[in-house]
Amino acid sequence: MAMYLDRDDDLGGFHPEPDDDLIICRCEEVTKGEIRRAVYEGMRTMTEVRRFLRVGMGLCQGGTCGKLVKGIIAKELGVKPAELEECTSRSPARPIEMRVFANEVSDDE
Amino acid sequence: MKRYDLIVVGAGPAGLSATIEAAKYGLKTVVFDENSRPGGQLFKQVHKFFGAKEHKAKIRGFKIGEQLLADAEKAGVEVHLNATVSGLFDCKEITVIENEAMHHYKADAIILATGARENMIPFEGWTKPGVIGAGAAQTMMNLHGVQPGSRVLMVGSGNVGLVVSFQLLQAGIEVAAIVDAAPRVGGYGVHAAKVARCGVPFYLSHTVIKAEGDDRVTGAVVAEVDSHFKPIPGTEMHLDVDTICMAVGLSPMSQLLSMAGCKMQDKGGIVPIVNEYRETSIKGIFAAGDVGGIEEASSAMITGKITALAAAYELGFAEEKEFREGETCYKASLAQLHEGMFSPANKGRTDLTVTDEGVLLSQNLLKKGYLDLGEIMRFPGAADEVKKVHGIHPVIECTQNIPCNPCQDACKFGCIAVGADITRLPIVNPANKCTGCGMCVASCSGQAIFLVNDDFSETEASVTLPYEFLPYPEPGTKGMALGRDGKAVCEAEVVSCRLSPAMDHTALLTIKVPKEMSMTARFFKAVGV
Amino acid sequence: MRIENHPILGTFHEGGQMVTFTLDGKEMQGYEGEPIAAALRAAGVMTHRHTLKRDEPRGVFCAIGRCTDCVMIVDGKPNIRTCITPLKAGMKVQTQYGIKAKE
Amino acid sequence: MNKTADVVIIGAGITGCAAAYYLAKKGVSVIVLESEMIGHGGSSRNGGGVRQSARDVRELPIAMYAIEHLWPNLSEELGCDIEYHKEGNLRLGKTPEHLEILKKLVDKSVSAGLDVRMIDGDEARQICPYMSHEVIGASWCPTDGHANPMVTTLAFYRRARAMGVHFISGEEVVELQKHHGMARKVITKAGNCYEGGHIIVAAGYASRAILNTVGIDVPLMKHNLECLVTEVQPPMFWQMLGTAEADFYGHQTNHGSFVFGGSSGLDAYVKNDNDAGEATSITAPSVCRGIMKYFPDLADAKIVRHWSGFMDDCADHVPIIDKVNEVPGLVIACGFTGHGFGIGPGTGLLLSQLVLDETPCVEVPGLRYDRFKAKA
Repeated sequence: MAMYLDRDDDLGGFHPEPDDDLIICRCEEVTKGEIRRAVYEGMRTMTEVRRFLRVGMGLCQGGTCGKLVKGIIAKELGVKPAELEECTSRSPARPIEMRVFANEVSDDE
Repeated sequence: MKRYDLIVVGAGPAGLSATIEAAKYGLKTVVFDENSRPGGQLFKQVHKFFGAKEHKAKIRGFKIGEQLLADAEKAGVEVHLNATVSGLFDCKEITVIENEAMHHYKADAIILATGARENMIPFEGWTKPGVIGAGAAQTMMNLHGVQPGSRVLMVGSGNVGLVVSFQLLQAGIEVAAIVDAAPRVGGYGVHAAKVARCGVPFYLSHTVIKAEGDDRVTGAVVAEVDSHFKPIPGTEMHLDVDTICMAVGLSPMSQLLSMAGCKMQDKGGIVPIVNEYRETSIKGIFAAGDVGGIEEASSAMITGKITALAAAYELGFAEEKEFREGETCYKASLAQLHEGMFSPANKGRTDLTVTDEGVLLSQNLLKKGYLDLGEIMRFPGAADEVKKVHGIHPVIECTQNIPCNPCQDACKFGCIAVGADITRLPIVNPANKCTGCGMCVASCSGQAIFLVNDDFSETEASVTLPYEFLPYPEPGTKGMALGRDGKAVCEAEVVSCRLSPAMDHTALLTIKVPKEMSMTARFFKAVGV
Repeated sequence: MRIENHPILGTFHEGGQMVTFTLDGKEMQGYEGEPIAAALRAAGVMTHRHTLKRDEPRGVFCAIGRCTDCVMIVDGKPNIRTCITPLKAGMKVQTQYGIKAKE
Repeated sequence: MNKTADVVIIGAGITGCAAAYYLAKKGVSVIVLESEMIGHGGSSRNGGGVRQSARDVRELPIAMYAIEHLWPNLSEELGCDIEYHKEGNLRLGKTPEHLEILKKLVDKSVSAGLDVRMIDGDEARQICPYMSHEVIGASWCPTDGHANPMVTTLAFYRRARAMGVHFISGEEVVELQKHHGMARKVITKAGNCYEGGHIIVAAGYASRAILNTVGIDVPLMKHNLECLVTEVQPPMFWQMLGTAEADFYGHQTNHGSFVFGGSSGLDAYVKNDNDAGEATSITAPSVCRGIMKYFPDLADAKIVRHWSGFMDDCADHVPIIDKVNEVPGLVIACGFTGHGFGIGPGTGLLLSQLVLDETPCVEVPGLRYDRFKAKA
């Protein structure tokens, strides 16, 4: 079961910050401002922000930005990054061509 | 489905050590690595490693890689390269992408040794070509022989930032500065000192705030930060660089473990919860090396062995006696590396003010990357009694408790002592006569030992320093001696430049300087170079 | 720039084969088997692609096949990680705009 | 914190979030309780189809209503681009047997008033030129389409939350309690008690255990399904795709990636002892082989991720959407059997109407909770 989150928690209003235009997710080109705004609009978990904005869903699968996104969300929510749940890690660990994926070889003994 | 006793994922220091250990007990083992050559990050490490002999101290990283490979080959380990493990599934099954096909394998035990990935910090322009990871710089210059840039700003003063800065200099690249948002140098003082004396300025409590340029980096803006790491307006400073290199920490590459369902925790990086043998919450799945928590390669090699030993015991290949003996030995070896100021227990501590010996730590070293003369004299390797020795003698500028002792082994004449506790500061024994062989200078992984001869001539002293740059200066070359801060302090002339196979590419450059400069001159720059 | 002689590592590519490839139609040279990205960097090429949304330039970032920033179109296929793809003679490398070559 | 509302909804998937939105729009106070996070289950794991063709006629009216009245304006209404495309659905066949299956499906849909027809391979390729020549025919429904399921669910949530719906996640419901004969209290694992004049159970497979606590059982099974997504591809086509054998389905997203779902044939037997489901090592490769037969051009597209989820497979493979007469105040919406997303907005609206005793937008007598009878 996931961590208890009352979505009515008042974070105050969304205030723009000077570095909101900074790219955080390099693959999907999602900015810090977009991530911050999503949190104010109710996205309170890494996974929800990910699904709403596509951060960490690009070719590198959040390898570069995962920690940064977590830090931004945690800061907006006023919690420690370690308190946030991680996104699920999914196969394949690297992008793989469909024809290769489809080409299952049996290495039977 | 093809099944092994043990599958190891990652052929870096941890993975290879694990396979070699497993082979000892007769486990049918295979190791997969996505790279075209094994060794993980070892082949990018051109510096000599720290530790004691059993940790392969004073051997350069890439040579350790070669040794491990030879050992693995001798042990008959099956190594698959260009083989990407794409998934870790139920029942200890992995999928491997190899030769344009997907293979399924199972094993009774799986050791994940997938290493780490680099952390990044975002700033304006950080996506521009020319902003790279420190690992990228290493890869380009040390594996592919290509300079990543011509003038570099290094962001981060941890060991990676320091070591890579030095490697950049060795590759003929200028390092414009090292900045770190922290108020103290994060890495070993000796690594910092060898970069600082080449003239690289350190800006602590500074961070990069902008990469300038349109389609590539043409400059960087750095600024001082306050105690909350926020840039202080008005402190901005422009640096002419074409490359910004990020060395701001590493995070375990633990995705496969999460995928498998191992219980994980966030300790600044996502790591599996493991027991004393690095076994995860899923029996038979182990985490060796950085994937279980970031450490040095030396520790990774030991954790690799521990996991393989534990797997061998669990699967009935190792007898209890063998297991207990091996365990005791490896744990002791790991414990040695876990001692000292930079130990995992001391990580992040800023309250240490004195060494284990009670010597006040150098604040300059932490703030600027080098010690001032007054501070040096406090330490046992350079104290007054050392200075009073007539003729040639070592001066050891090793001022922090780090686990390392090759200097003690290097001196056959008993001039240098560290003792059984390898984190102790080396002591120079003035009673034993130094012959000036210089083996201590060449063997010090931190390049912190110098030979000083105040009696070189009537008016001159000689200073012998470790030198790992090309070209080697010819005897008679005139130039400037640089101080610990990298600034020219006096004129100097090369007396000799010695190199032997035993020194393993660390040349001993002897320069002569005015007598009073013997404790100040620490580097040499030929005039016109 | 290539490192001709390294104090620790000596020389690189000894006996290596120089081959010709093209970048956006322009002939270039590199060592066979080195990553495409290394050959490009040695030739001073920094921009590998322009991004889909903001049309911003990107180049090598991690150099070990993880970040996927250095992807280009290689022999007609987009999103090829040039930092880990070995160079072959005659390769057709193109700067990637979004996911396509410039028309 | 106020733990009482006009309506308590259990489950913050597409159904629960949409119902919350339509109720809030009518000024009703709503609490939504979710054991995991918003859209955790099938709502964010499905293939995104917004489809009428090949739907069982018992639930078809909801799909037709939603596609006519709700989906087209949803982005605007929710203030968020949910990436809705209404550019048709091709259900593909490669063999005469496939065409037989498709024909039967078409006939049924047509009799229920849907504009869907059989076309030959060439016409199918005119609509979608990337299709291989192995395709000899297809069913074609021009008003079908697709949307982004993750964003749609979150967009309903976001809008409902802004309108005052109280969402609490990480709050697992373990029991319903009656009060004076009416469904009233909702007890959670953490020991909290919420109260509502109406309780909507829209918790996927978990609905079964929850309903059991007030003596209602529904014939649901957990059944694993998998999807995969590719890297961005150049824009190719906007139709929703399926096959006669239902071995894969999918579409290209606004983002450019392709999302495909599919089956290995062994899905029903995947271990189901965890809530999210684990992707298997064999399903995605099998789906890739299927896709490549139909769309050879995608062979070089790289797979970026594959994932799985559990559907709440109902005994007759259509959902239960009904007021429970024997437990006044209780409303059930579960058993969507893997095709609840496309009708999600319609289901949400219908639930709001059932709760408020309004005239429902569609009549769906075939989805009653008490329809399951043993063989005569």
